[in-house]
Amino acid sequence: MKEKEQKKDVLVIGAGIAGIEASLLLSKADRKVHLVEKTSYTGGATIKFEEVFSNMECSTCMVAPRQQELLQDNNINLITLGNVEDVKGSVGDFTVKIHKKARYVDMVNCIGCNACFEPCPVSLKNEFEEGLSERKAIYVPCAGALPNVPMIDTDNCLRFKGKKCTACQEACMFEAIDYNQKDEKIEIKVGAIVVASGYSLIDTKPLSKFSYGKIDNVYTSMEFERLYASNGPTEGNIVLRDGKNPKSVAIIHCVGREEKGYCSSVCCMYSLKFNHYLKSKIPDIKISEFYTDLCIPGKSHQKFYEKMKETKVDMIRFNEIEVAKQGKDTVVKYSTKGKKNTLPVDMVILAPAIEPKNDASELAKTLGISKDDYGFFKEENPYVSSVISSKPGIFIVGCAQGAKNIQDSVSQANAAVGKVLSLS
Amino acid sequence: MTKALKLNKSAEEGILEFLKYLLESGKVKGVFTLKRISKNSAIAYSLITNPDELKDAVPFYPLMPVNAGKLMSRFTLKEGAKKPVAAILKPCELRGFIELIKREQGTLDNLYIISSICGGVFPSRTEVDRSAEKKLPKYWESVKKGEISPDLRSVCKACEEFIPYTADITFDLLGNNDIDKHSIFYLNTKKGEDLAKDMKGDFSEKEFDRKKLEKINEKRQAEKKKLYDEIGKKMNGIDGLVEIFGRCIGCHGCSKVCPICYCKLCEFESPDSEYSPSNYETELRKRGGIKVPPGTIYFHLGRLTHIGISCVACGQCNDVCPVDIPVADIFKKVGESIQKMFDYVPGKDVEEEIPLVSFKQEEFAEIEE
Amino acid sequence: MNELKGGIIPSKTGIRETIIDLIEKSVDKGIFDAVIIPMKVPSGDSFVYVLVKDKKLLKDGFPLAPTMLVQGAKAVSSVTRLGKGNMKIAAIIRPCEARATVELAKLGQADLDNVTIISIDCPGVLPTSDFLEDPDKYLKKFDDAYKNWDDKIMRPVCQICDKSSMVTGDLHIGTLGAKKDTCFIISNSEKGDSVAEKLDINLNQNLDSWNSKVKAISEEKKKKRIKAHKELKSTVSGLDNLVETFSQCINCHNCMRVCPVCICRLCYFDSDKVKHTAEDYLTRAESKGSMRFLPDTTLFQMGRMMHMSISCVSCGNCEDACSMDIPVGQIFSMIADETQALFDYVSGRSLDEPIPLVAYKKEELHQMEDAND
Amino acid sequence: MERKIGVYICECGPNISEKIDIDKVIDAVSPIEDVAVVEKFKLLCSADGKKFLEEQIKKNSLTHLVVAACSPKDHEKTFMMVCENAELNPYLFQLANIREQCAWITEDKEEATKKAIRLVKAAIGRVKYHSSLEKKEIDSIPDVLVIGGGIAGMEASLQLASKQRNVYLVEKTSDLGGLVKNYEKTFLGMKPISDIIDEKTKKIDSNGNIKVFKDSEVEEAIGFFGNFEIKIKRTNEESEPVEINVGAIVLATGSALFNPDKTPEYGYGKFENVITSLEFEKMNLSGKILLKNNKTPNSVATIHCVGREERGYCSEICCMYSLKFARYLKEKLPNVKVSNFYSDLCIPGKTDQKFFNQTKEKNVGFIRSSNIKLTKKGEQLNIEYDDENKNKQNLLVDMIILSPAMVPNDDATKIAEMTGVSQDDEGFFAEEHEKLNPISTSTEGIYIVGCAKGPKNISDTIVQAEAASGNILSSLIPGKKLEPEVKTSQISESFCIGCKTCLTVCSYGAITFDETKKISVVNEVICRGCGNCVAACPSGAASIKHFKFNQLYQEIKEAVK
Repeated sequence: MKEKEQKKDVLVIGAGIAGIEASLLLSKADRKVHLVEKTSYTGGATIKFEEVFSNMECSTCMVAPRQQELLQDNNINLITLGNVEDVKGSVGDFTVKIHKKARYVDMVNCIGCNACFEPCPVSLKNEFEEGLSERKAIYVPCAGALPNVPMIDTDNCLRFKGKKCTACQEACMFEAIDYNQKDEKIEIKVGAIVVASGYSLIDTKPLSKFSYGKIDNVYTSMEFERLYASNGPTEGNIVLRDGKNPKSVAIIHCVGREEKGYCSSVCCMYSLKFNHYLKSKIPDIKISEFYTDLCIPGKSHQKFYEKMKETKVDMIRFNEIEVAKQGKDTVVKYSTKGKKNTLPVDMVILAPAIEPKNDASELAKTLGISKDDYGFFKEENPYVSSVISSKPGIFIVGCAQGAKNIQDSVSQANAAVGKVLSLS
Repeated sequence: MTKALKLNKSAEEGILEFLKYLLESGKVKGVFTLKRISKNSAIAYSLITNPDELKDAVPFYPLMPVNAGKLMSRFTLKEGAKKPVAAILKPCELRGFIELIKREQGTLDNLYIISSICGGVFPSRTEVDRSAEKKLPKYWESVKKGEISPDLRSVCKACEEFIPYTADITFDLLGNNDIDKHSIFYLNTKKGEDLAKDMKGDFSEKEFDRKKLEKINEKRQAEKKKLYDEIGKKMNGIDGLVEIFGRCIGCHGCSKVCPICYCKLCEFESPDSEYSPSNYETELRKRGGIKVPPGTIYFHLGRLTHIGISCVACGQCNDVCPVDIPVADIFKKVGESIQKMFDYVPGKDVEEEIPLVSFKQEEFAEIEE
Repeated sequence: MNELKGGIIPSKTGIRETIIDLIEKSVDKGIFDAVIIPMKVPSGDSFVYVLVKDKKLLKDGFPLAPTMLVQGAKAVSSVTRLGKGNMKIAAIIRPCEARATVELAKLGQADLDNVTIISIDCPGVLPTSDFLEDPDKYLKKFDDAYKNWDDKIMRPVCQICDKSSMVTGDLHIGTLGAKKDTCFIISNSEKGDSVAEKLDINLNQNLDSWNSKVKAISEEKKKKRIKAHKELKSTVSGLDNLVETFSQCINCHNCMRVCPVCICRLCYFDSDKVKHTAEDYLTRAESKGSMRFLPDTTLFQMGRMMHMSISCVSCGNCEDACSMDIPVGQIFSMIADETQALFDYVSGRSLDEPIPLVAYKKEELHQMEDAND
Repeated sequence: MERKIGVYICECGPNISEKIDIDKVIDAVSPIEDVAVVEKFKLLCSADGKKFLEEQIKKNSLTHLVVAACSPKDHEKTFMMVCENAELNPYLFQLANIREQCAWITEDKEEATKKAIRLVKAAIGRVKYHSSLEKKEIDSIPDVLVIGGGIAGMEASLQLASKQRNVYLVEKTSDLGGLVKNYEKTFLGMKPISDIIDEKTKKIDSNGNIKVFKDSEVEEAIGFFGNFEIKIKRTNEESEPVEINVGAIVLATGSALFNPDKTPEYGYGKFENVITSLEFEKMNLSGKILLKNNKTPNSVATIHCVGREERGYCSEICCMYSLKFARYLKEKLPNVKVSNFYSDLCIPGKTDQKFFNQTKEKNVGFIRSSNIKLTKKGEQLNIEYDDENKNKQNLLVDMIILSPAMVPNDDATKIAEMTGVSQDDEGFFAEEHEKLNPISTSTEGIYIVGCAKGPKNISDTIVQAEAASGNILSSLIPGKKLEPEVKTSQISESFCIGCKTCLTVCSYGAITFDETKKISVVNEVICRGCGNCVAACPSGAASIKHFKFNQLYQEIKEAVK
């Protein structure tokens, strides 16, 4: 790359905690950052949690200041509703085509007063809240989402289905809603790419033995996080579908572990955290945690486990497990060392395995980087660096490279920045 | 000839009625005066804004718990008074305040100074053993006759500055025989006149009774001579100083209560006057021994040089000394000798510059010759 | 009292002479280069601490002075605050002065590396005002009281002092329970041991008589102390009683200046933070109709209590220095007992016991965490 | 000087204008002394809002600015920028938060207006006492000191060294590689460790910008981010220490193993053939796995979680390297019988479980057990343990390998005190924030990587070394000046009595004690203006810029009038 001048700009894909930290650190080194985020908000999965383990710090209080810094940093060009469509070139000179879907709300004029939600006639399940609450066709995923600007969901908005509805535009005092906004094709030249596209949880419906979707009171861990969230569907009180508080709960670890073939390393810790959630809202609730091997490495994690044990939760090691209906109540059928028993509970929380994002393979093809046999992006050699992908100049951080907790993702984000800055 | 207001009320009732009128008429928003402030009737200066609170006020009570000049400086230090306030100050308190104003420690804006021809005060300790009440009748008798009551502070007995110079209103007290029949306010300044003009009472032109005040002054001078002789004997040379200040425990109470000592951090309490180990070692090598903590007499001599020129001899330092050193008598004698050199009366006139800090052209010539 | 080692030395002429020649012997042997010891002032009507090197001057040393005008800890602090120097110094002071010196060392105001603290069984101290009335008469009265250990003429706080023989320095001269013409010398540290060794004093002799006498006296005084504090508390506690007690205070801050553990060069209550504009004072006065000027004299006393009661050694100097005879010493020593009991801390008990309010212990944070869980 | 204060009230769209009667606020505030102009505006934080403010400041030649709008967290920086562009010192400005603290907390418009008036008056009262503060700039030294020559230290040095940035690598022992050089292979992929280490050492030796100090340790490290003065001394001889200046320090001092003689039930040191994992690695590296009597063992047991009870944490890598030991043994002694005693298998991450399944297929026994006791039986060792159903079992083996917990190095406390880095309850170095700043410390400019901050495997250690280089490369840029905090604290020399209370409460090590003058001195470059020392100082000798007593007092007085 000697004769052509190295490009200084950097593309970061995914505005989760890893993407945010990488962008802020790159901006600190006076690098121009293009941060492409598929959804309409920043913060990724982290802002879905109410508290994060080991010191139970409130997650939004931890992430919101970083999101604010991100929005006010003029080195960082945040492209929400953006999708990387094509990447050409090599390290030092990539040409990236981005398809930016129209938000139909002007980011500068809108001040997030939410006046446009109420008049919208359309109402449907809110994906951010795992379907536990409703949202309108023009919506902000949750209270306090940043950037605090709504988007119009064109698949469900009546206007984009041919009707003459202008309810939201009339309600807006700032003429921020503009129906004839168009999708944009953006082309940028960057020197390096940091992929922080995150993860999804395995779909537990096909794992029939857990009867997710069949029995009402079986929840995934993400659903439970939203139940406990103060800005969530139930404003933090833990209620079943019938509105009553559960008196006994079973938390099942390693859901989908044999199907996936690896331990997702964070579920033990966040399942223990659920103890704190449940006990703080329903003090005399009876909790039983079903686990195979407790995976709580690291200096502060076992202390967290000891503290949780004091709240008298019974830890049950299982070999096989099944959730079924017995008459009216839900039961957990499990066997430990050959002995079978059943435990009737009001509520079951599943800790599903972490797997690559559903569009990961497509992104891998676009970027031209290889995937490992689980579908995560493949690090070239863990003993050289686990952030270097198969293609020079492209770095993989956070759960896109493999299941890990927040601090390891942030370390990888910083490491990727180290690599980018020592490129030129 | 100065305008005067006469009320046919006794001195105590007259002054209270006058203050009540000032508050109720809104001429002043607050009044500074002595007041009984607690069940065991401790006397302290108070800022009174509600006329009914005047019932416990005792403006001319012969006690000075704190030098009110220092209080007025604290009151007006950060920012001058925005609303009018009247203050009852004894002549030495007023002079202390004027000296502080010369050092940028306060201002006279919106202040109305009411002073009196002062009969002197008891030592603060008299209030401690409740003997003040018992001594009051004898005190007022001697005030009426213009004599010196034996219970007064040593410096009050020897005080020649009992007539205030720059007060807006002077209350005729010492030497006025019928203070229990009527009270006389001399309205010295325009401000004083404005205060009193719509007050119910007969106005007239009156003159200070020079002759009578002259006689009182002679008695005070005789008393002063006695005081100076007595203290002069003790204070001969360095041994005398060691003799007098030997007992001093370095509590610096005298500087704390002195109206003229205004430094935020006294030089003798600052790091520069601390002895490092090497200082001690040299002292021991030279003189074999040293008092610890050191520098007791150095403190008193230093204070004398700093405030001697402005000492108004109010006597507070005598009362506060836990080991009963006659600090006030010493400072009055030494202070007066310095002031005589520049024929300067501290606090007499707010425009007059403090000799040691101002430089006059012709003084340079004197040194040359 | 933990098991202390000690020896018995001859004391024919009287305790003061015994101490003086013990010191002279040490200076000859080069154990000490200088001594901090009380001495009579030329006018004869008071005693002050002096730092003495010259042997001739040492003769006029006067350990166990009848009055405590300057707290011994203040003397030691003024000599060693800016560094330990290279002189070996002995300090002949009372137990409460020794304790205050230890507190000052912990507050960074004294460096005891080169200082050997020698305390003495203390019969108490005469109130300054009484002594000054007739110094010679009261000196005699003090010596009689010392012989039969009665404390009726001593300061109020000394009459209820249960720590009058507490050993916290390096050496301690014990006269209680000593046979005729002898007294005890007790060592409380390596420094003390090495001094005794150099003076070839055998330190493992029987101290039972001293221990039992001291125990008896301090138990009796403890009972008196609890009773006295209960009575005082009833007269002083409650805000109006407190305001009443301090209504005569003229804000001269003598009590703060003479207190050994009040070390700030500029007190908060003298700083800019308490000086307000005329407008503010007037508005505050208007809210009540009349306001004492200067306001907040009681607030100063409570502020001082809050800052120093954890280190107060109940020496009573503040009471003697109060020009308005307010029983500050008794009030502060009562409050100090309760504050120190909270942390089961005794001020000046040992050099390596951190002052509770200044030291931060990690587990204290957990206690708070669990408190609000 | 004559004060001219401009007060601007933002309507913030509907947020403020609907909930607060702004005109009432304007009338209440206009008559206040020194207030030159009071205006309202639709949206002050918008582009034309900022232009409007700039013009207003210039037109009315304002000396102070008060804006009543949203929370300082949102737009304090924006309005300070506006002041700077209008040549008004940004610290002569105060933001009254009438949105989050008045408009959004009540429906009652009258109450909200009353409180808004109080807050704006308080802001005006405060701004009068503001003094202008200047931003300071100090030039920084780009070089970096790395303490510890293990994998972490080597990786960080290679990442950081460049033409404009020297790296000084200090290693206590006489060669690089740390604990890892005793291992034959890595557990992921069973790759030979020596290739990795030789490759890194070769690169370091050939890199002109890395200066290595072997058999040396750091004696002194004083200073602040951008300018540390370091003294490096040879460990065994009394030679003159080398003095260097660096801008940042990376602590990669690694860790040690828990000493099993603290857990006598494993009979370490008492019975022969009971060895620790490190001893086994060395034996394996030497090629001959032999018992004390030089015979090859035909049954070996590995005991996991040795010392986990005592230390209170799982050391993360022992399960994985115990699997590696099983493979070493199966490779070198084909018919050896290997069994592992474990409590919980900790094999997180996408590659570990596969490695476990493949090892298991080489018929390696895995026994979940608890309260293990070892006794000697003739030449062999008997392992007595409770199995999963809590009944007693026994197993006779020739050799036992203990996998002890990882503990901090014994010189960790010395280094912590020297650099002012704090240690957590376990004795490892404590990071600034467990989640968001995992490798920086509360002392700016000092980073901690690898096992020095807690048990970690090799690839995570490498990531942390790169993360440290990411932080340093982005903040310590050659030639770029550093801007320390402006609102720092100061301690008055004449009032300080040297009681050192502020030293104990300063969490950034920004206060040093001047032994000669016996006073505390604030290093205004390290100080981050948290105010702990000001609150703790009994006599008020300490004060903090922009939060002076008078400023706060006036603000509170106006607010509660």
